Amino acid sequence: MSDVYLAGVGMIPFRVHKERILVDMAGEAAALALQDSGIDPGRVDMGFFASATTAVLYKDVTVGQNVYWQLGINRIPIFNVENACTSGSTGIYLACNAIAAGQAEVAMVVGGEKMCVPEMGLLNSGATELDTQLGLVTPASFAMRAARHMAEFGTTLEQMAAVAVKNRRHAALNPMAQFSKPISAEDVLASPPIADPLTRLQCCPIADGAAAVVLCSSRVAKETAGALRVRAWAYCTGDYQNPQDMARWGTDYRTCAKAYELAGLKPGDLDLVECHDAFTIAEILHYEALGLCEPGQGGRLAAEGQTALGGPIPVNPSGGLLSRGHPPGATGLAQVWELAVQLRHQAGPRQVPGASVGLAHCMGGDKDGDSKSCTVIILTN
Amino acid sequence: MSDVYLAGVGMIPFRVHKERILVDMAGEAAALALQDSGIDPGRVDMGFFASATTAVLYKDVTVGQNVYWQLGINRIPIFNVENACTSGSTGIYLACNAIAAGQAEVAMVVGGEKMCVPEMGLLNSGATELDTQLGLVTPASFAMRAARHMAEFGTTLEQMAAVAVKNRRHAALNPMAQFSKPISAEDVLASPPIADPLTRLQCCPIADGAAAVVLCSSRVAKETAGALRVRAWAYCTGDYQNPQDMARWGTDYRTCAKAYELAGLKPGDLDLVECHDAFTIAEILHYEALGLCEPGQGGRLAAEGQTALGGPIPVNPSGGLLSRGHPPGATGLAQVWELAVQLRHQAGPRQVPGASVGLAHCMGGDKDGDSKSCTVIILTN
Amino acid sequence: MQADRDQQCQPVVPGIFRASSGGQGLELVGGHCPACHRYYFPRPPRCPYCLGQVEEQGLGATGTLYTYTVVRVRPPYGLPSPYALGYVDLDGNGLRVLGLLAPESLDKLEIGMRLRLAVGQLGCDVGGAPCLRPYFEPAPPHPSQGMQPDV
Amino acid sequence: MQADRDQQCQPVVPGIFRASSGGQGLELVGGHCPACHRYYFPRPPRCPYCLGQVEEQGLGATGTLYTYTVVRVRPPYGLPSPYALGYVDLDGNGLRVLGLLAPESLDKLEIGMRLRLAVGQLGCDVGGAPCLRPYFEPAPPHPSQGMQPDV
Ligand SMILES: [Zn+2]
Ligand SMILES: [Zn+2]
Repeated sequence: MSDVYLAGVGMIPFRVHKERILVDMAGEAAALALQDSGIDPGRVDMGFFASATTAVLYKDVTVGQNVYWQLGINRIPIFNVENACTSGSTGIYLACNAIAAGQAEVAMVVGGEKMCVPEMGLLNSGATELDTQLGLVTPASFAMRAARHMAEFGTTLEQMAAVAVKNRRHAALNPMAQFSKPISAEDVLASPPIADPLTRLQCCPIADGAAAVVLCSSRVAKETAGALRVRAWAYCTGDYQNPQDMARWGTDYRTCAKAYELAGLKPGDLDLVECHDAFTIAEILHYEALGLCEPGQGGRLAAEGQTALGGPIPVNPSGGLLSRGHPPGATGLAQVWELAVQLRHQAGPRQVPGASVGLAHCMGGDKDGDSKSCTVIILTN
Repeated sequence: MSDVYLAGVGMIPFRVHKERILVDMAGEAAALALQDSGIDPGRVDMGFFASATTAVLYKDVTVGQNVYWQLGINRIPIFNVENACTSGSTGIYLACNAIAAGQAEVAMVVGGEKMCVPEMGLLNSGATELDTQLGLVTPASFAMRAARHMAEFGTTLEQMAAVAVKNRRHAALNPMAQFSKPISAEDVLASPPIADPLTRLQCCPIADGAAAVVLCSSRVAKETAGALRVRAWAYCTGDYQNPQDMARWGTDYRTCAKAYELAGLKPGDLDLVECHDAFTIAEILHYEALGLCEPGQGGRLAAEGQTALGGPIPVNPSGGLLSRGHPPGATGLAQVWELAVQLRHQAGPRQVPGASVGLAHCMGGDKDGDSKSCTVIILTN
Repeated sequence: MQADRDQQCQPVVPGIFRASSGGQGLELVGGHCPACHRYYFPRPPRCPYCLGQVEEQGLGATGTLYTYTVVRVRPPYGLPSPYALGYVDLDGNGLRVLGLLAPESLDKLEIGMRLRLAVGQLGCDVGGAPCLRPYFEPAPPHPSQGMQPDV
Repeated sequence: MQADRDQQCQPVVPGIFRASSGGQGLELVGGHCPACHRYYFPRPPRCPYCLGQVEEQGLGATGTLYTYTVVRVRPPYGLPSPYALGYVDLDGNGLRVLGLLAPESLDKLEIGMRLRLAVGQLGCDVGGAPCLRPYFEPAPPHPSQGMQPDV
């Protein structure tokens, strides 16, 4: 097994990109990642393309080949992967596997969505699923987790709001964030209700956008300035046991534990985390699964500012999905983009001082009260 | 690198399965493959699910997790892959990579489609592609290859018809084939025109269906009766050079050459081939790329019966896509199903005597006059 | 009249509830694996634990609310706006299932409350035709249960 | 009248052909990379060989038919039934491009024949509105070409 390195990252700001097509956005992000890595496109010997909505919205297939050929990358194996909100990070998992095995020296992952279109409704767990047909939309899943967490642990609306306030405060320091105007807890709780107790400012918006990473072997990394070590890549699907404990998310705990084990690290070793704050309650649940606090104490952790920049374990210094917007194919890659910038100490006013260990965490898909996928990636400089 | 073995195969007959849903068909194929392998589902440590049309037709995502959980397979990494007509064989490629690397001891690939629905039009290269909007449908691509092949090499309508006649004759010996009534060259040429010079009986029909394979390491194979060695798995994307030579398909030649090189075998070593006869002319082109004859001689090869059962190199003893129907996610797996049955000498009246080396060949996607993917898998007993 | 209209509607998904004539004996319908003694809702094509056949199994009509939400964005499938969803712990089989909650109960919802199954025309199917959906409505406390919500 | 109607139609994809007023100077429009001296149709967002900017580039209006088919199944996008498609070797830039062939030329098609670009209302766009598509129609032999088709 070779060690795996992150050689370059690229992304375009996530926004409503009304005039751009997906292949062009993804091509730009990929070109930026290659440029950042200093690696010639001709050396890429495996490519992954991640998108969750492209086939559904555009009836388009094998989009990855179109994206890579924009960069002159042809002939090599290219894989189109879909894994709901973890589509991008699942691509990273496969690329890391290929490099660890020596099946690729340089592998790329590109992901993106063009989803800000009228046909796009709320995300759900698949149109033919019974849950979907009974009216389950993704915000409702998390709202029900929130209600249970409040009932079991006394988590408060103000604690949840604190997550949104913190992430927006971080976003004000991040030119790549889509939403960067500071907000108060009052703003959060007074924003339009989505699914009780979640209000609009507690739910990440969708976005158009693309991001890309270049991964490489230790041999190639030696020639590459600023390459970071990928210390762990973990991916677990759900266990779907019935009943699910919706206040203690087994799949989340299991994946985090696996990543720590693979990296030989523990929660206290982390300098920063980018986690899947698709909803405020999600970030609170992830604190607990990541072992940043005891089960049930996630709300308190946020409210006390411990996960804010300047606190002991900054979470989502980028502003997170709540500020960036969430194009599922690109989200997992954008999280790694932020880790790279932080671990290279190029994050400017939002820099976590001396950051040397970062973790990116992503979850996606809803099934039987569980998640269909959870990924955790740990980087060190 | 561990050697890779095929431990089990399963498929349901490809048909119009009006009353069945995809997850159920795929689950049955997967259960059959597990049963065939004798391996407990709990030992599967990586799963791939392949489908080309499910997201487009049903707006369904992360379908693989639903399929695998039917078999009690949970927690493990599951990947949803799409690669047009090579979706299934691309899953095999990734599964072989994982086993070769020791990242999985047992990996499964399940693929399927439920596409016999009114919304399904002709396959094309993606709705947003310019080619598609200029009216390019998949049969037209192959019809234009046929016209050029006829002009350059003198290939005849009768030679193309011979492919359809042969494959239907094989299908008559295969209870899994969808169409098994013998046809004559006259029938083929008198069937309704699709895209000149291709008639309906020269074009594979779509189908609902599912198939699955279980792959494993040499360690697990030792406990598994009837495991076959996977000697090569090759996957190339197109080169998209302009101009493309449409009578000598560079991407096809390149992938076949790579598979022979990986296996250390040459065309003369093959006992049988299952190839992507989506259209009669395609099988002729593949003969040439596979080196079964000189470039331009594929029509003659078919007409002389050299690729028929009883000939020196039987191609598509199953009856091929022309007789089986073509659900893209399952097709590459169904080809491997036939190789397994043949290499275990369980093919009954269509058995290739003493078969010990088999090759499965698949192509998919259309871009700039080239293919977006070509896969070749070589098995030995 | 409600009943008349209901009879013309089809269930949103076939086979997930049943009732004898007159609405008596209404219950959710799922599956039971006789080999593994496990219950399922909905009934899966095969048992995930033994790959065997799963029998059709009535799952009763009563349970306790584990968690819930009131969805206030534009509802899918023509559901009322707002509408409520919850996970319900069914009596007698240990299953925690997703269900719609009665539209008229939105301001009475409380974790731990007792619920009883109902079926009515609620929203439309994928094609836009009105259809029947199962939902849970408030019910009197379980005889064997104290006054404390199960939290 | 045809011209009037055409003016109300939009091209199926913007920017793939152009004409000066009155249809003079009609040509395909693609791209050219000044660094790599390569031509493209359609114009890609960036050059695959150097990742640089690709300039808009007229690609002329004439070429030779490399191969073709007449499609006789139900056509997509409201195209005529049957309709013909071919790959055309463009003069002057070496590109082989996919194009529709003139509906009235179906029985005159021959590999190696000379073609000239035309534009007209042919089929509809994704939304079902009639739109303009470029197509190739038979043209007199190339002055520099003998009588043999290039096969
Ligand atoms: Zn069982
Ligand atoms: Zn260039």
